[in-house]
Amino acid sequence: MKTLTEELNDINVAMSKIINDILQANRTIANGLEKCDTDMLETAKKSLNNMSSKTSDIDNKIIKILALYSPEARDLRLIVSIFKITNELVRASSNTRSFIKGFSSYCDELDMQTIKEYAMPLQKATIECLQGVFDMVRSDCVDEIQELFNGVLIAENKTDDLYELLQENIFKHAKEIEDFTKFTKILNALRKSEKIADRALEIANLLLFAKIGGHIGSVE
Amino acid sequence: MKTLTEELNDINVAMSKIINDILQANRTIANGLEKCDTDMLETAKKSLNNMSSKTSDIDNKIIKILALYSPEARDLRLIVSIFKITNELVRASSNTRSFIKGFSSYCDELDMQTIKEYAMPLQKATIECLQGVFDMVRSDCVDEIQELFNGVLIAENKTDDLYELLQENIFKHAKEIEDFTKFTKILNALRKSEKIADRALEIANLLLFAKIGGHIGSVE
Amino acid sequence: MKLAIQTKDFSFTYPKTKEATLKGINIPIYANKVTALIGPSGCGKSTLLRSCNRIHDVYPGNLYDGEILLYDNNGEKAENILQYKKENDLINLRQRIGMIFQKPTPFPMSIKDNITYGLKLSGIKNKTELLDRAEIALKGAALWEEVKDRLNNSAMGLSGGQQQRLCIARAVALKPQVLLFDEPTSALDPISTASIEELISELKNELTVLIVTHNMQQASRISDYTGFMYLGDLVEYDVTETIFLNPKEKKTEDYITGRFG
Amino acid sequence: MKLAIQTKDFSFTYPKTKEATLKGINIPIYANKVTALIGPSGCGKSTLLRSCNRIHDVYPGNLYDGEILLYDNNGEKAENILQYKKENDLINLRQRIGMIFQKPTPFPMSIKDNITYGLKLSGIKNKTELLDRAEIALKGAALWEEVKDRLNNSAMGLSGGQQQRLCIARAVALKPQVLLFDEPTSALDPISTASIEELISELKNELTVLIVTHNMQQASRISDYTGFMYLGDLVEYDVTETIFLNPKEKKTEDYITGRFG
Amino acid sequence: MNRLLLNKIVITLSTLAALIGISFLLWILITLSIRGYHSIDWHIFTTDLVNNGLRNVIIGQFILAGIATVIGVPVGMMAGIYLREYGINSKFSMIVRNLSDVMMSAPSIVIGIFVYGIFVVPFGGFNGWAGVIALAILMIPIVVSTTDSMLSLVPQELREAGIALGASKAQVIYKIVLSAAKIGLITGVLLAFARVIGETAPLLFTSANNNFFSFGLSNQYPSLTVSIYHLALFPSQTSQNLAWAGSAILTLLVLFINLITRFIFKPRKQK
Amino acid sequence: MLFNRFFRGLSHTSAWLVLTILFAIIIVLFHYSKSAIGDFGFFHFITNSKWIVGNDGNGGNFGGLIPILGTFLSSLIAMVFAIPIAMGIAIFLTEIAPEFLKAPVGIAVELLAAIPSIIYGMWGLFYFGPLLQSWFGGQSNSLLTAGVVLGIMVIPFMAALSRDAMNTTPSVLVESAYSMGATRYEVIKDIVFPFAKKGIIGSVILSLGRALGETMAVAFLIGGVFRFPNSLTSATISIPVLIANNFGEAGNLQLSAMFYMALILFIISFFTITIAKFYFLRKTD
Ligand SMILES: Nc1ncnc2c1ncn2[C@@H]1O[C@H](COP(=O)(O)OP(=O)(O)OP(=O)(O)O)[C@@H](O)[C@H]1O
Ligand SMILES: Nc1ncnc2c1ncn2[C@@H]1O[C@H](COP(=O)(O)OP(=O)(O)OP(=O)(O)O)[C@@H](O)[C@H]1O
Ligand SMILES: [Mg+2]
Ligand SMILES: [Mg+2]
Ligand SMILES: O=P([O-])([O-])[O-]
Repeated sequence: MKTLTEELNDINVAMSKIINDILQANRTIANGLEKCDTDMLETAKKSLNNMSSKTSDIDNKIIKILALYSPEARDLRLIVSIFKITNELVRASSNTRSFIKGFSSYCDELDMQTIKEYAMPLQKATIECLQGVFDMVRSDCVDEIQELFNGVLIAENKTDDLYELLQENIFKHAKEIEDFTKFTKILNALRKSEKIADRALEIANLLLFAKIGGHIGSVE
Repeated sequence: MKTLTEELNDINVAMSKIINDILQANRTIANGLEKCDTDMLETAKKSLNNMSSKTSDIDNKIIKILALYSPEARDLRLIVSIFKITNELVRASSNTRSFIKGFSSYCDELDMQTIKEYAMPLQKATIECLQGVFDMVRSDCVDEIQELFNGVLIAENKTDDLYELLQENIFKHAKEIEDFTKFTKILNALRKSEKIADRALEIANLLLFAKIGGHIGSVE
Repeated sequence: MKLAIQTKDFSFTYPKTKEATLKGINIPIYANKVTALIGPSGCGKSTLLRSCNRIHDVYPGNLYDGEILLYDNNGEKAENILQYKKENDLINLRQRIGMIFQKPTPFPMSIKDNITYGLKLSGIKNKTELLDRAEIALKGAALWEEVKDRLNNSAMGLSGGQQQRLCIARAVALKPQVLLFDEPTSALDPISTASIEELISELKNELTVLIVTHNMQQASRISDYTGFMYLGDLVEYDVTETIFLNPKEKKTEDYITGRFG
Repeated sequence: MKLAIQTKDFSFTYPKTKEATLKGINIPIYANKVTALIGPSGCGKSTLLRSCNRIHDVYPGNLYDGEILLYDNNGEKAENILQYKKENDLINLRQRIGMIFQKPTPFPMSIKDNITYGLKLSGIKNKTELLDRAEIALKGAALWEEVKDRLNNSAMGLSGGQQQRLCIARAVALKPQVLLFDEPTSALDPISTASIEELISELKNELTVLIVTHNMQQASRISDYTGFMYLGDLVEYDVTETIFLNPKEKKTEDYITGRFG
Repeated sequence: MNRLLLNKIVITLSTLAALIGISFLLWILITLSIRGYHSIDWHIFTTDLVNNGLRNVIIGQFILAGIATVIGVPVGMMAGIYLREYGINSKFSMIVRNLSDVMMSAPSIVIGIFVYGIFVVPFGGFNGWAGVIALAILMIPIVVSTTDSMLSLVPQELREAGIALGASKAQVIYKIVLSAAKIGLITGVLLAFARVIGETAPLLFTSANNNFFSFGLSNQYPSLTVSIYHLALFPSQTSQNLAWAGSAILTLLVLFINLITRFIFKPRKQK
Repeated sequence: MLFNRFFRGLSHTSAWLVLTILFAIIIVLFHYSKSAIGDFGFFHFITNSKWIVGNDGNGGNFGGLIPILGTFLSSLIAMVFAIPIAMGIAIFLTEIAPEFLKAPVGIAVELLAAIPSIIYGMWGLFYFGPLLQSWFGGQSNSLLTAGVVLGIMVIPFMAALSRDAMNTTPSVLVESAYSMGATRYEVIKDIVFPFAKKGIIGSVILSLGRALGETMAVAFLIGGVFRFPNSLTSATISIPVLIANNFGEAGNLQLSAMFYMALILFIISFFTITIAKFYFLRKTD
């Protein structure tokens, strides 16, 4: 029988591995977009396979820990946060996959200018959010965690702004080209990136609760 | 200090109230659509205000119970399930609101035939899902719960099928009319209804775990 | 919120002990709330609890320092109980602050006499009044139904859980302001424990409860406020929920999560 | 999975007791696993545990019925230990199945002699071998560092937790197949409890553990399998996780969730 | 196997020892029964020593032991209460407790000679009071000791519970502690009574003996045990028979009291 | 509050009274011994084997050697006889006797410890003494008879105390030895005896104290003659018997000598009991 600390550690590792997967997938996407390399996008997509079974594993382990060890205080906060985080991870991962799906066919058809100017910074900001979250998981220092959280918050705000700009810009382009539907779909795809950042912020919130305490508060 | 049973009961009541709110909002939507009454949609939307603060309340109560009472077995399963269900409720509620937002301006512009023939059955099936979930919360009989769950499953499948039909149908119409964007948006809105059913199914799954046991398994 | 008891820089030293066992404790005990004291064995929980009704004075040579303020029923006027010198004052104090021990302590008399004993000491002589108050107290302790047909039997014949409820009823009959519990369930089986816990939860409608417990689950279940003690210090005091979910001190957190030592 | 012990329709009756205390128990004890027995007081947990090494036979007049099969180290051949009649067989049995009690039971001898006592009984005479095995056992019980400088001191001078680890080392030194624990930590403080629990978790690499505990948290923490007993019956037996999360029987669920009675 | 053989031998030997010991004791009891059965008749209870009866000495023995109890029990009990309740850890109590224990095992003849020194010599002759005092002195340490240990069995929490309810110390002792220890105390008193009623040596030169039916405590006083001593050594079949009768009666009496304490006041012990 | 003070005062006085009695015993014994102490000293007294009453019934030459010797020898014989049997009974009662025998035999032993010593004297005088004489010759009333009967008398006492000491061995300790594969004998030897060691030794010493101070059982049996015992079966005298036999008709100096003997007996038993109580039977509460 493992001790509680070991069990908690296992779960923490599993969670940060998933966060890292999503982070790396989004990095690959950024690279792929830059190089307009569809294969890279496919690789990224594949790396996110089986996400829900992985998170289910974590969830079940958490329930087991709750049943067998009755954790308290920081252990409890951690475990409860991760239980919520898995939901966000599933969504972030599915957003990442939708993003890829939305883009892969349209890459070569799109005007690179828009992509370079807006989509890339948007995706970079999203990556920044994910990176912040990933660092938060590993940190044990209250001040550092708070700082990282602020970083995630700022980056997430940036994704919001960028998405709005992008939207305006793409609609501007839309008047010029024929197929409006295509743009809408690309926009939808780009929106996923912004949503990933949303999820990251939510995870950051939960980690803040886990590591510093207070109340859990979900951001819609 | 309340006893564990009382606390659990409170949470259960709070959760079923939210489920009921969403259920009633969706009923109102169906009525509104039928009568093409925008006001009703607005009422429905308002009834879902403050959802995230309500679910946060539940979440925090659950964490408190975990910290103070260390529940086990069925109590633990219930509480853990509800902790996941609140996530789904927030999404179902935001889907409902998006649905309303997507529709309210387009009501009078749309061809009623399509709405009546596809959107209404879709929404009805979604309502069926929600009703099933609501009934599951209240039931304590294993057989009944299983039956209700099967009902939700079937209704959710129906929403999938209906949405696909609807999509085809609307695109068919799209060839006839000018503004494609509008249809895409309506389709997006209708997609929300299907998503509500998805959430309902997820909740049903969690309730099954809570009331009968086994493993928790999230459906992506 | 009204205060019931408040200690101010309270220190306590047992006779023949060099170091103080309690070192400058400041803890508020709010009226009509359950306050729990937790902490590792030997940290001074019982010592603090037993200071509140000066039961230490049964043995000579203890050293009190600082103040323990006992408020009146309105939570306004307060007296420093450490200044009581006369036996009479102590007797009055103990009728205002009752105490329940780890092992049930039924007196070797009939059930009825157990309950009326304290009342008689407090000067009530009227037989009907005695009986009435005994009945009320027994009902309050959810014991009336179980014993009403054998009020004149010896209290020793009751089960452990019943005996403990009898002791609570005996204390409650005096209508004290505060009841002190020193691990009241650690000698009882789980079912009796549950009934005592329920009783304590109900009692706070009428009075203030201060309880020492080794069982953290119990502290978390029944208390509104919790103090964590360690080596004679009050390390942390807060709303129970905060202590168990968001403790501020690392020592508290380590104790609560079982990482102690 | 290999079996270590298996009871078949095992019933047990104390002398002068009309009804059987254990009523047809069927429980498998798997090798190299920790199996916990839980249940309300008086349900027969200790009685079952104590049947496994026939320690009941120290007192006359007990009635066994059914079978208790003790498997060999490969989990293949089994003997019914209830058929042992000769003292020699019982002595051998008890050297194969060790036992740890609620209160630590150091013998009134030196620490070293405590450990070597059982070894000497089992016929080992060589001094160096005795010392070597004592050292290994003490190291296994994480006690070596604490006692190596005072092996010749009386074992009574150790703390409660150390004494209990000494008793475990003493039993382990005999290289038993199975160790029986009857509430081994209920007389210990939380820190000693944690160290004993850790020790038990490590022990299962070498042997099989059957433990009775009142502390459900403890059962859940350290056991792989859990049996819930009630009124002399084994109500439910399963993987620990299942018992605590998905019990099948309502009685079990009620007990686990504290709704008992 | 060697160990098992040794085991058997030891078991056999100690069983044998037990048998030997117990058969001696049975022998004594049987002798006593037979001789008693042959010597006891109604006449013994209706006539006094002068007429070869035991009436006056039996009554005398009861009175001596009875008055000794009336004196010894309150003193012993109050002293025991002081040791356990008031001065529990004080030096004084430790000294008194230990010395009282030593006194309890002091040779009874020494007590007798002591009382002779202070109650016979100054008053110019053997007298009943001296016998009473000697027995009371024998009894006091016994009562102190049983009181002390019976009170020590009363859980400290019970006292604290009484105090916590607002009782004064004396009230707690009087009303709670004593009644909690009641059965033990009564048992102790009865056993102490049984012990002194069989005493001979302390009476030899205090109350001495008296052949007549006369119970003035300032004179020599009849007692069964002293009479048995004299009768047994008197070389006549009648007086020896009378000694056996007295012995049987005395033994019966002592055993009866012991049995009463054992079965009627059976202390509720939990295992 | 008055009751409070009264109650405390009364109990305090009683406690003082106990002390007072003890000191009074010593003082009174000493007071009456003074003339004998003055006349014979200490060493001379205890090494002098004469006990000659003066012609006028008042003076005389008194020495305590023989009664002191008689006291010790009879007690020694008693111990040699009683210890093995009492231990056997104690072992039997704690570890061997089946449950249904434990209670009755235990009670029988305790009851026998309560039988007045004069009864043992009677039995020895009329039955056991003559029997021993027929076996070993010599006198019926002899050192041997007195010692053995004294032994029989203390057996129940010693056995009951030893059994109580052995019973304090926690049953889990015994069980845990069994569960290591020990035999009954090994459990007794390695667990029960070491655990109860102090209590057992204490019970032996207490029994010795009893034997040393015993009057009536010995008075019937030791012969009461003032001479060295040249064999086990010859008659002699012990301190209590000396006092019991000669007290009534003693003159001044002899009386004082007897008080002196009582004082010595008291001191001997005081030390024996003190050793037993404080070293071996120390109460731990
Ligand atoms: N009568 C006494 N005399 C001297 N020291 C004492 C006395 N009673 C307790 N102590 C010491 O005071 C300290 C605090 O004891 P206290 O009984 O208050 O601890 P506690 O927290 O209640 O522990 P537990 O949980 O074991 O009851 C301990 O170190 C103890 O050894
Ligand atoms: N020596 C005995 N003789 C007769 N009955 C006994 C004996 N020991 C135990 N019992 C009875 O057997 C039943 C089971 O006892 P057991 O000690 O096995 O219970 P348990 O489950 O271990 O309880 P606990 O948790 O209190 O130790 C109880 O009803 C008890 O009263
Ligand atoms: Mg305490
Ligand atoms: Mg048990
Ligand atoms: O010394 P005795 O016991 O025989 O009085």
